[in-house]
Amino acid sequence: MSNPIMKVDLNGLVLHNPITVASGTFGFGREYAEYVDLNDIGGIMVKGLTLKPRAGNPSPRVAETPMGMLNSVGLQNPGIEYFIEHEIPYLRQFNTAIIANINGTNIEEYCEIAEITSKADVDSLELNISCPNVKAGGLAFGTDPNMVYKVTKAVREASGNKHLIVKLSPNVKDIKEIALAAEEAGADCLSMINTLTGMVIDINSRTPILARGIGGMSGPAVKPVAVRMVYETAGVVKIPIIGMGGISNYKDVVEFMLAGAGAISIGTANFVDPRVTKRVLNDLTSYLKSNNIDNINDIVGKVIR
Amino acid sequence: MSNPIMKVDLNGLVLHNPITVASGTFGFGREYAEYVDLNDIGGIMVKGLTLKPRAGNPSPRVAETPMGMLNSVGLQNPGIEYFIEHEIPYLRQFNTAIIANINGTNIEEYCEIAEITSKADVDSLELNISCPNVKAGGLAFGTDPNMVYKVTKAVREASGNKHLIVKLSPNVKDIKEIALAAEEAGADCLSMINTLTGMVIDINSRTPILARGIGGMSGPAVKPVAVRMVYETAGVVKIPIIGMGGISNYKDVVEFMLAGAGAISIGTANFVDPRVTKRVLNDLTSYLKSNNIDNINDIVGKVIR
Amino acid sequence: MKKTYDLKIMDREVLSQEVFKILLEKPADMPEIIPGQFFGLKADDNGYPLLRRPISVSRVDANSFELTIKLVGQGTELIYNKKIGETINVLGPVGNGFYLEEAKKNSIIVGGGIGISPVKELARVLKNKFNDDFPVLLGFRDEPFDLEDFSLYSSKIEIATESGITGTKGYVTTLLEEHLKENEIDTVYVCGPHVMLKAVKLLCDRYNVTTQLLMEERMACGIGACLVCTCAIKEGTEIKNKRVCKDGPVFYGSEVVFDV
Amino acid sequence: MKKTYDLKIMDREVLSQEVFKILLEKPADMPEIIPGQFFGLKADDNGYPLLRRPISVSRVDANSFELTIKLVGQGTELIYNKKIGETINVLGPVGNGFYLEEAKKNSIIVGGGIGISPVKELARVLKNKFNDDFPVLLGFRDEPFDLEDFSLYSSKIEIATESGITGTKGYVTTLLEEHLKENEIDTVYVCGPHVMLKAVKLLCDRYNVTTQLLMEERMACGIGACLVCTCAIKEGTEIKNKRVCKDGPVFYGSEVVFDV
Ligand SMILES: Cc1cc2nc3c(=O)[nH]c(=O)nc-3n(C[C@H](O)[C@H](O)[C@H](O)COP(=O)(O)OP(=O)(O)OC[C@H]3O[C@@H](n4cnc5c(N)ncnc54)[C@H](O)[C@@H]3O)c2cc1C
Ligand SMILES: Cc1cc2nc3c(=O)[nH]c(=O)nc-3n(C[C@H](O)[C@H](O)[C@H](O)COP(=O)(O)OP(=O)(O)OC[C@H]3O[C@@H](n4cnc5c(N)ncnc54)[C@H](O)[C@@H]3O)c2cc1C
Ligand SMILES: Cc1cc2nc3c(=O)[nH]c(=O)nc-3n(C[C@H](O)[C@H](O)[C@H](O)COP(=O)(O)O)c2cc1C
Ligand SMILES: Cc1cc2nc3c(=O)[nH]c(=O)nc-3n(C[C@H](O)[C@H](O)[C@H](O)COP(=O)(O)O)c2cc1C
Ligand code: FES
Ligand code: FES
Repeated sequence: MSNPIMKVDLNGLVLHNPITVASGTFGFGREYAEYVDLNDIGGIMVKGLTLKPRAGNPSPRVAETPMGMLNSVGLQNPGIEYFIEHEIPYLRQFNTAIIANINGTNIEEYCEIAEITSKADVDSLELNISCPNVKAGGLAFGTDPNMVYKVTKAVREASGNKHLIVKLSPNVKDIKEIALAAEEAGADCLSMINTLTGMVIDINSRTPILARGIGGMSGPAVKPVAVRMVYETAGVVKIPIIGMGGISNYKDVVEFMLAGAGAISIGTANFVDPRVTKRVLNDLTSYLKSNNIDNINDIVGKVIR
Repeated sequence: MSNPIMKVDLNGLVLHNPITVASGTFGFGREYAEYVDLNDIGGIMVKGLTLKPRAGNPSPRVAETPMGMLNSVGLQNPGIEYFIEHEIPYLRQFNTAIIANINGTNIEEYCEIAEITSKADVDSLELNISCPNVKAGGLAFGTDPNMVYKVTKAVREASGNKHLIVKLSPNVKDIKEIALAAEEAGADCLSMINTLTGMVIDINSRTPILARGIGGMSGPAVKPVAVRMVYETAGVVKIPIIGMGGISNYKDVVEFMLAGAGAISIGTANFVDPRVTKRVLNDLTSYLKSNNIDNINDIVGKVIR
Repeated sequence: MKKTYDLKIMDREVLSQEVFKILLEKPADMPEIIPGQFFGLKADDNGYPLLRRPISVSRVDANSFELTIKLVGQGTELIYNKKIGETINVLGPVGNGFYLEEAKKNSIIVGGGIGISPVKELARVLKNKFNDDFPVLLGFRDEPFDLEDFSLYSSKIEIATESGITGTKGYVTTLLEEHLKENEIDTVYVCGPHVMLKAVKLLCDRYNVTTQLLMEERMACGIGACLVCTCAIKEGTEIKNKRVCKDGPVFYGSEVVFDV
Repeated sequence: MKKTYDLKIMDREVLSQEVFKILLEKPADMPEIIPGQFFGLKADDNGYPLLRRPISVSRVDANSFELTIKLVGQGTELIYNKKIGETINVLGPVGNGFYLEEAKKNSIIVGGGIGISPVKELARVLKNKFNDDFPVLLGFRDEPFDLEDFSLYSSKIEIATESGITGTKGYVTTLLEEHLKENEIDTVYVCGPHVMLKAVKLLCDRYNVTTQLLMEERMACGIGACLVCTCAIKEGTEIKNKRVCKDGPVFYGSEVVFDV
């Protein structure tokens, strides 16, 4: 059998394969480029960007949890100007989509960074309204449907006709109403899930392990929550979904795509195996071949209920 | 050093030690009585009860997840009358508090079962407004602060002056507002967390593993979410909290109590080690001794920020 | 008080690409093991994966017992990777096993796939009890396994394979129907895949023959407390959800409701 | 392309109740290992616990390298339980290691607790480079460990113990100050607990002596991508969060901001 078609079209954002890497887990690609050929990755969600450079939160910023981890990086990044000047040219050397994860502390800031970034040479904007690790903005925007609508609408307008992904938080009562709000406000695509908020306390020191106390949980532990949310969301929205949360092998990819994800993103698993993206791509291809599936898009949403 | 004081007083509900077992994971104690002396357990939250017997959901009702599991039992139980007649007398043989987990599909039903149960020989009612595995009631009540207030208030009135615990769902945007609603409505105590909703899809059959599709996640995977919620809640309410979610050893107990839990509950870990309650009690006692803590209550809420 | 055991792996044998056996030491204080009972195995010592794997007993000796395991996923693979001399934590024996108080000589044993393993121990026990060999009908998809050992407990083994590689081509039900036609049969004891259990039951119903079916369901506690492992069971006119781990895993075919 | 390696455990030695060493085969295609560099170890093969454990190299041989590990929690305990002949998956060598291009002979090596292990490899390399032994000051809480091996790489080892069980009672800083008072010192290379790093740095600042500190921080990726392992570093007038795994783990004492 010939190679299956891996190309996916996420409502205008075309990826040569459905495997992307999650924002904040892959930097700007430089470090992992020593371990994997970035040309093998469908798209790179770069580290969350802000208008000005940000130093992020104090250390420790990570705590391990059972089959997961908490992080409280707090959007440390060199700022949008630096990104445009130094990181885009680097990433453009590779055949991979550049997806700029953008952040703000209020609607004006979101719009400003959206406007700047939409004019830059990126393939898509990923509007992050779900970062649990910053005081202002972030999660506050992502957990209330009205706010989601407002900020998405504003950013939609500020970003011309650039492809716009809205990244959703799992720390909500009903993911469907959040997703619908983003869709109505003009999102081209959704990505989900960002991290679940959690805490680990060191019983010896009696302090939380994270300097900031609370952080965002990712990794295999959260996968069932993510799959459930993708499934629920795919049932109500018409725009495509990039699924993520705990993916570490091809079976997880198939699971998310069956649940309704048009593409997926790998985050924490990169830390465990820096070559996971390539391994997953190979295994996924073999899986499709041995199941006589000649187009990856044929499995999207095909869970049987 | 003499034995530390293990007795805890949860706003009227006195337990001879802070280790209880979580509703739905310990049946009515009969099966685990073959493995542990029920006298060693502070209190038993019995399987969720309803007015009439319930058959529960179709099988499969369990799916394993990374360091966790999903269940979709759906409140299978013999009904409140059977419980009062057959299970209370059995449990009363032991020196352990009987905590009746009560469920309904509407406020009237909740009140009716609360009224019946409050007149029975139980030590406390645990109002379950967070079961994700039933179509009507359950979770719907537990995720909206106004509904939480309403149902708690009504049940408070229906249950005389019986000790009343309200069990909270983690599937919410802000646990604090839910907890405050329960407190204002007259809860004597809170228990948290119930399960996080999740889904696992079998990629071979392309169907969810659970016959019902979505189920409730428990086990170590959810612990950081539970600790975070206990911590956040303890910061805003005055009533005590029974912490649970992934506890499987004495360190987990200390972590929850530092975060603010006045007692804890062990659920899923019973399945892994049927004697976990006794082991945890022993280890916890040793821990207190070797740290010269002579009263378990001295660690409650003592996380340092 | 009952407890779990850390048992030494005394022997280990690979039967095929998919199936292997381990022999575990049997501690003196372990209760008697009845055919059809099972154990909850911790696949690894480090706490992951979380839940125990239910595995039936396939042979009981004086100081040891055998488990026969099919490689399915990570749990069984981790057990496969254990070496002789290492230990494995088990809960059990649990469940009721086959009901043998009124067992009659004119009974038949049926097994399919990995389901041949619990009925091997049944064959052994019945042979001891009646001092005679019981007819054993075994169904496989392709290459049979463990026949050498099985033949110690019955000289009346008949084989059906779907591929036709050996024995009768087709299903065990074909073999079974011959017996049902020709002889007066008291009980048919069955373990195998869901479809086989159902087919055997329906066939035996037609001949008015009692069946005892070893049912499988996903489990958590394994001892009857959590209610995740239910099977729909007729009790009079009512249908109840019974626990496979505690009320089963063996049920009479007449009680089991297959299509819920 | 870089990759991770499954390396055979060639030897294993228990040094004390808390500390053990493993010797791993060094594959031919592994890049050179610099003292101060570290590896990310997968504690178990079954995928749990999730994250890699950062462990420094404590000695490099022709075809093998050594890691010295303190038992802290489940991860290090699982590594402890591995047997000779088993394999362990490692990422690395990663990090920068000590800056040795301009290393001067009049330098001192300081280690504390498990932090003696990375500086053992440093002592070995410096001895080779200068064909001379460097002064090595080691601090322990109580009973020292690994001194036999360490003494192969320096004949000038001085010991301080908090308990006074052996050597000077007290901290390494006391030993260090003697040297700083009496001799012109170029650089002090340090690895040890946070408080020791800080004390040594402050002391050396007073004598205007350069320090290179091997910093520890909790990690996830280990290669510079995730930004969880930061350390506050002065760059001119600015304070920046640098990555311990990629920009470190060795930093000059003059750059490190201890109280953030
Ligand atoms: C009463 C009983 C007796 C059994 N006896 C045997 C036996 O003797 N030999 C044998 O090889 N197998 C037996 N099984 C099936 C065996 O339990 C599963 O094949 C095994 O649990 C798969 O684990 P895994 O981690 O390899 O697979 P995975 O699919 O990775 O397991 C994921 C989860 O699903 C559960 N699971 C998957 N398949 C099954 C299944 N068929 N039944 C129950 N749970 C399942 C696992 O326990 C685990 O929790 C028995 C099952 C039951 C219920
Ligand atoms: C650059 C560097 C080099 C190191 N070199 C050595 C060495 O040569 N020998 C040695 O014994 N130890 C060394 N450590 C410390 C070692 O990484 C930890 O002791 C180990 O990770 C603890 O794992 P655990 O599972 O046993 O403990 P747990 O406390 O159960 O681990 C829980 C989590 O916290 C992390 N963690 C706990 N303590 C530390 C720590 N001190 N530093 C970083 N992460 C931690 C673990 O990696 C894990 O993710 C080094 C650490 C760093 C950062
Ligand atoms: C260290 C770390 C940093 C992250 N930073 C960001 C970020 O800057 N922006 C963002 O949208 N998500 C961020 N995330 C969330 C991930 O993009 C992803 O949504 C989440 O980790 C779930 O996927 P995973 O389980 O595969 O890691 C971060 C996650 C981790 C672990
Ligand atoms: C099999 C199973 C059944 C449960 N049934 C109930 C129930 O009837 N009522 C209830 O309030 N919670 C029920 N729960 C939730 C537990 O009481 C507990 O809140 C949850 O499992 C988290 O604790 P754990 O991680 O220690 O299991 C159930 C959990 C499991 C695993
Ligand atoms: S597995 Fe818990 S009742 Fe059967
Ligand atoms: S551990 Fe990821 S940047 Fe250092």
